[in-house]
Amino acid sequence: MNFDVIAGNKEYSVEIERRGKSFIITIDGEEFEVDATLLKKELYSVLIGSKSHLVNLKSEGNNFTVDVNSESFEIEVLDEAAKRLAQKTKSQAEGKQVIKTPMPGKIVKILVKEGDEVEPGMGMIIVEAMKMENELKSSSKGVVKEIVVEEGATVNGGDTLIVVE
Amino acid sequence: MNFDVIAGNKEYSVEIERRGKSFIITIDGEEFEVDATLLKKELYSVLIGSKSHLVNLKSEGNNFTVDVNSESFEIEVLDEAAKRLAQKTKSQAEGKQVIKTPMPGKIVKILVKEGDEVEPGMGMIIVEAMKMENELKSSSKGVVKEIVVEEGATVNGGDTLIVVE
Amino acid sequence: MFKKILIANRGEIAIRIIRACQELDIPTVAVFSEPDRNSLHVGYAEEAYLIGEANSKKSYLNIDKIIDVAQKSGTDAIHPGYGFLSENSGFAARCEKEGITFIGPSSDVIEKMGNKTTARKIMAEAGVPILPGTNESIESDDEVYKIAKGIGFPIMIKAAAGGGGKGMRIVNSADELKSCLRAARSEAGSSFGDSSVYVEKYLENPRHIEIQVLADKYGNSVHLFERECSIQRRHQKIIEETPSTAVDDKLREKMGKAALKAVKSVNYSNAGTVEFLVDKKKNFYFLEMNTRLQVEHAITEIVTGIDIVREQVRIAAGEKLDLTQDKIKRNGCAMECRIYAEDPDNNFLPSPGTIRTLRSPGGYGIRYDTCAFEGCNISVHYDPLISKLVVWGKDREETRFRMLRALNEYSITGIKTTIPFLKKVIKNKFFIEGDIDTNFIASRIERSSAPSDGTLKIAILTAVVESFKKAEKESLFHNQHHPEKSQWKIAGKWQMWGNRF
Amino acid sequence: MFKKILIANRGEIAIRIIRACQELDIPTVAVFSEPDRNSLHVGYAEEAYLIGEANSKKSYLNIDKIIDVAQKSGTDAIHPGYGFLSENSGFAARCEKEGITFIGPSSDVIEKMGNKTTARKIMAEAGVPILPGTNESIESDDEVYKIAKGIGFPIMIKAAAGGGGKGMRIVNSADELKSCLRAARSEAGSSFGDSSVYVEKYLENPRHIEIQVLADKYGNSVHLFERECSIQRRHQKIIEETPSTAVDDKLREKMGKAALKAVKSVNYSNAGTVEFLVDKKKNFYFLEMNTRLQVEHAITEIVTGIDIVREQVRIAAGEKLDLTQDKIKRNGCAMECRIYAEDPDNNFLPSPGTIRTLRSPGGYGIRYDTCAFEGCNISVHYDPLISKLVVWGKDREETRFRMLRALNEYSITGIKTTIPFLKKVIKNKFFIEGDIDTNFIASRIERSSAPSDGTLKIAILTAVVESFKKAEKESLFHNQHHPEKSQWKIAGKWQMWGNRF
Repeated sequence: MNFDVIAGNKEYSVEIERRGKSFIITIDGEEFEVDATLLKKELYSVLIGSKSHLVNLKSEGNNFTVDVNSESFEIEVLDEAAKRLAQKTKSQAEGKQVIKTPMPGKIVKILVKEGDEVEPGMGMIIVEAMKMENELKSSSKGVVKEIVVEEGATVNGGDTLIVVE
Repeated sequence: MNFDVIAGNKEYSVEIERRGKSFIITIDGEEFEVDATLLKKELYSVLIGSKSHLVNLKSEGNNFTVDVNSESFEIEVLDEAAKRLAQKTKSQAEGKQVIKTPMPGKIVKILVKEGDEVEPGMGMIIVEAMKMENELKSSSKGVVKEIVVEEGATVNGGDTLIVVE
Repeated sequence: MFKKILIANRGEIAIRIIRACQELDIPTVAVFSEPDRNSLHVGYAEEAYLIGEANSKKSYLNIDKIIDVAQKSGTDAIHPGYGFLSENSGFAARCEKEGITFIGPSSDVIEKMGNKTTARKIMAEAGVPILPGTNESIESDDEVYKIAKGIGFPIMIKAAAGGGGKGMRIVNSADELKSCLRAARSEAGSSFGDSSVYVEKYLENPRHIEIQVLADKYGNSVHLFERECSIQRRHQKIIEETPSTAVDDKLREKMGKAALKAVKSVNYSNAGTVEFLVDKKKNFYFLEMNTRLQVEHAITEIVTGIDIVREQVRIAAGEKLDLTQDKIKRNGCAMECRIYAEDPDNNFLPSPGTIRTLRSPGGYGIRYDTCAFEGCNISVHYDPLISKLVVWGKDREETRFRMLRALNEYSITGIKTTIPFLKKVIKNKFFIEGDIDTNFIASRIERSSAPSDGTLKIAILTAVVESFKKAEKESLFHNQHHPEKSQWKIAGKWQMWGNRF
Repeated sequence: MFKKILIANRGEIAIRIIRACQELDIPTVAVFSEPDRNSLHVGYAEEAYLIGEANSKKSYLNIDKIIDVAQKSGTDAIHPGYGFLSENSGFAARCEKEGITFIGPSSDVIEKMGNKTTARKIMAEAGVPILPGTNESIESDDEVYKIAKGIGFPIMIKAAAGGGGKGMRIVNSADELKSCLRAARSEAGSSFGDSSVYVEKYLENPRHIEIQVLADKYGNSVHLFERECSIQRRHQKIIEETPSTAVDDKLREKMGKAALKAVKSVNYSNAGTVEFLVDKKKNFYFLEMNTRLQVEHAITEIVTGIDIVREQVRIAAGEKLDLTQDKIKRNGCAMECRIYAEDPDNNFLPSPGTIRTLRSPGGYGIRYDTCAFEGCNISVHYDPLISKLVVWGKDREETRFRMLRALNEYSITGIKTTIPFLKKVIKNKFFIEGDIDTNFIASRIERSSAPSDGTLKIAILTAVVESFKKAEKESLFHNQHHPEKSQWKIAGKWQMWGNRF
């Protein structure tokens, strides 16, 4: 079976087949023998060749959050059908950045106004949560399209605050 | 709502109703105010009045295995409909005792033969498991009706070995 | 001894105190706010009472409500933990008035040490070294200018009622003085309702080293050596160790003696900590006295074998210290890592939420204090401390390697934590050499680092195996349920699945 | 130092050894049998290899296979843990032959100490006190009778190749001699392939007290004081503590010296344990020497600060002991409780199976060594040890209270464990007084006890709340999905539910 894997803005071409209890997997031509078994909820013991790893894996459809050695990765695994669909969705969303609050809190200050040009790393908005002020930054270049909240407003985790295009 | 509760061969008549976030429960006339909340899989924080307890509870239909303070209880909670059904099943099973092996192992020795009269606490069969020999005992008085296994046989956990009536 | 102890706190420290009480065979009473109903301290205590809403002012800072629960439950002593009401002299006074023992020093000592200029004055009089500066709050800008010229720039302007880094400004030159002064006064006013400030010489890149003390009600006092707390982010400690690599026996003795002078000068009783700044030349200066249990008390417990919380309870109950200075020996080294729900790659932004999975370290030399469990919620309302990982070792390198091993075993998913950052510090070559100061994190640690390629491949391989198994299961499902393999039906199914993407 | 270490074991001890290696920065290789693929030691090691089927003979006792993995993986040392191949002189010899370091004493020392009569003879010659009896295996029944008359009944007949309580018989009088002898010989033959037996004076209700030793390859040796291991069921230890309440400084010195004589007499190197029986008059007698790491080594580590596994590795690598007897100090007390998958209410019948839920203790003074996790399987194939709970305290009462607190925090569901039984022992008044011997469990502990009425009510109340919530949810489900409330449909539903009862 073939998959396209997207991780950290890079794409990898992956092939996998069963060999006994293990799998033979090639990532862009490099071959691995893998034996993965679920120990408990979301925790896998993974043997790659004879190297042993404990891996936490959470899946949502094609999207995986994988934690290994205190590093966390967002990985998308697409088969043929999924690839076509993903292509479509991507072209719609391209260039759009949504600033969301990662936690509930209060909007202390909005640092931009609609129509402002922003650069990656520029401070956009300050949210107070857990008794601390936290500045949320732009991750890309663009123009502020919409500011959804007002200063002083209370927001929930995941709420959209600002849209940049 | 009314329940009949069976625990350790005793029956209790229980009434329960909601009061705010808590419940008012009476067991055979004795009243308790109870607030129980699920912390994680099968683990409850239970406040009875102001007394705090951590309780593990596993449910299977009307049957609960409850662990508190390292003590474990098997509890059956029956509503009206369940009570009628339980009555029926009970009359069928009455007086019957099934000796099962709690673990996989090997039958070392059978200490009784069919037709033997047995007393509570009498050794019935010896099973070797985890490198140790374990004697299984009768929990009630009766007559050995059937011996399902032979000496030297390998058995799985939960297998019926002997039936006493 | 007490009949029952109420713990006016939450989180890991509430559990720490409950454990000490249980080991003394004293029943405990927990209090909790509405969102804390599912917190572990509620389950660990013998009794528990709801005291109000999420907002601390309505619950953990609600003095009336806590006193009410104490009386209702027949409690004769209250342990305040750290934070919340622990350094609130009004609360201590209220306990004294109601005849409930406050497990800590007397209210007047808390008040004196809470006012930073008063504390400076007392320490100066007792002969404890303080930084050059003023012991009174200052009104006129001119006066500040005069003092600054006298001690030399840079100086630090600090709020007299201060704490937690608020109302503080570093002034590097005379030009900056006016605006800094204005800013500090305004911040002090809005934070503490008291805009008075004072001036201290600013020490560049000092070490933060503190001395733990214990004192009973009969004038007996001992110190339990130092803790090095220089590894800080946001002016808050994140790794502590004892002994300090900067402190030799001579300095230890001098600092210990100074701390005991501080204790005697105010007739201090119970556990407390005298914090010092130490410069490159091993001069040390009084910073402040914490009149309560510290987060990092555990490292001192491990190397001295003295249960500080147990001692706090015994002292508050009127028992005499059965320790003398010469009997207190340090055994090996200890290090603490604080695991916070924070994103170290994003300026330590808090990362509250639900812990999906949790694997905690164990084995030789590991002490693990936590309020977390798999499925628990790290609340947005309170301090994001998840756990304290405390490690003992025969020497610093054994301790450091053990800490690294333990951090490698430790896994939390669902929220971001400081674990990966802590590993970076433990492996840092300046840290290994003990070359640290309060500016360490800013100057010595590269913040973001690219994830290693090898680790990424492990992640990809696992995700691919999982995807493959899922695809297999789905096709098995289709085959089982549609043995006729009608093309129409399979197409329909695929469309259904397709919609999920 | 070694490049890579293979751990020829499983369970908690494999993890214990992996941790020590990681702290020495040495990569580890795990081996596992088929059912152990999901065991934690596989996940904790850097590398892992399947070595065979569930049956130990085909996996953990399979010398060829283990040597093969060692060579394939580039391993230069093997740690055998305890049990399995740890006291197999053939395995040690094979390692020596293949040029792989066996982390333990040399094969000839293992062999000498493995033969009980040889060991008795060596000890007697070295001046270590042994029980009256024979140092040779005995052929004729008459000879046994003569010896028994000489030392007086009761006597103990033991298999010369013995261990684990097999091939042992207590003989109370001359009448019993013949049948006991026959039984012991037959059991010895079938267990060890060697039916030779020897005779020892039988000591009634002795204490089991052992001395931990460390010796390097250059003739340096030290002892790390005693461990009291009298609390046993099925002749297996379940609670250990140090110091022993029966050992004063004088006796400690005598026993320590005797243990070091034993070490020197065979040129012992690495860690080992000399076991003694101690009678009421504080006479002590050599029982046997364990030429390996003990399960209960952790309590010694905690009070001495010496990492015994680390020392084993260092000694095997040819490093010199950097310890001298006068530098080894005991700090406080330690106690270990072994948590087994066994049913204490049913004669400690093994209770393998899946751990459904797990809550483990933490905080001050707690060391927790385990291979268990929520959802793991305690296998029927191997030793049912789930974990070791080790507690440190300033004195025995602090330790005992802390142990009780920790056991109260500890919860395992899904299988039966020794936890409730251990609590009973810790609270037992004879145990509190230190009045214990190897017969303690039989003589001092009431086996079954009625569950407390209060606890039963907590259980009932929780079950009833859960039943109520379920009933509510079901009726809500019906109302939501059948707003029309057709009598026919509801009746139909109820019937459906009814079928489940």
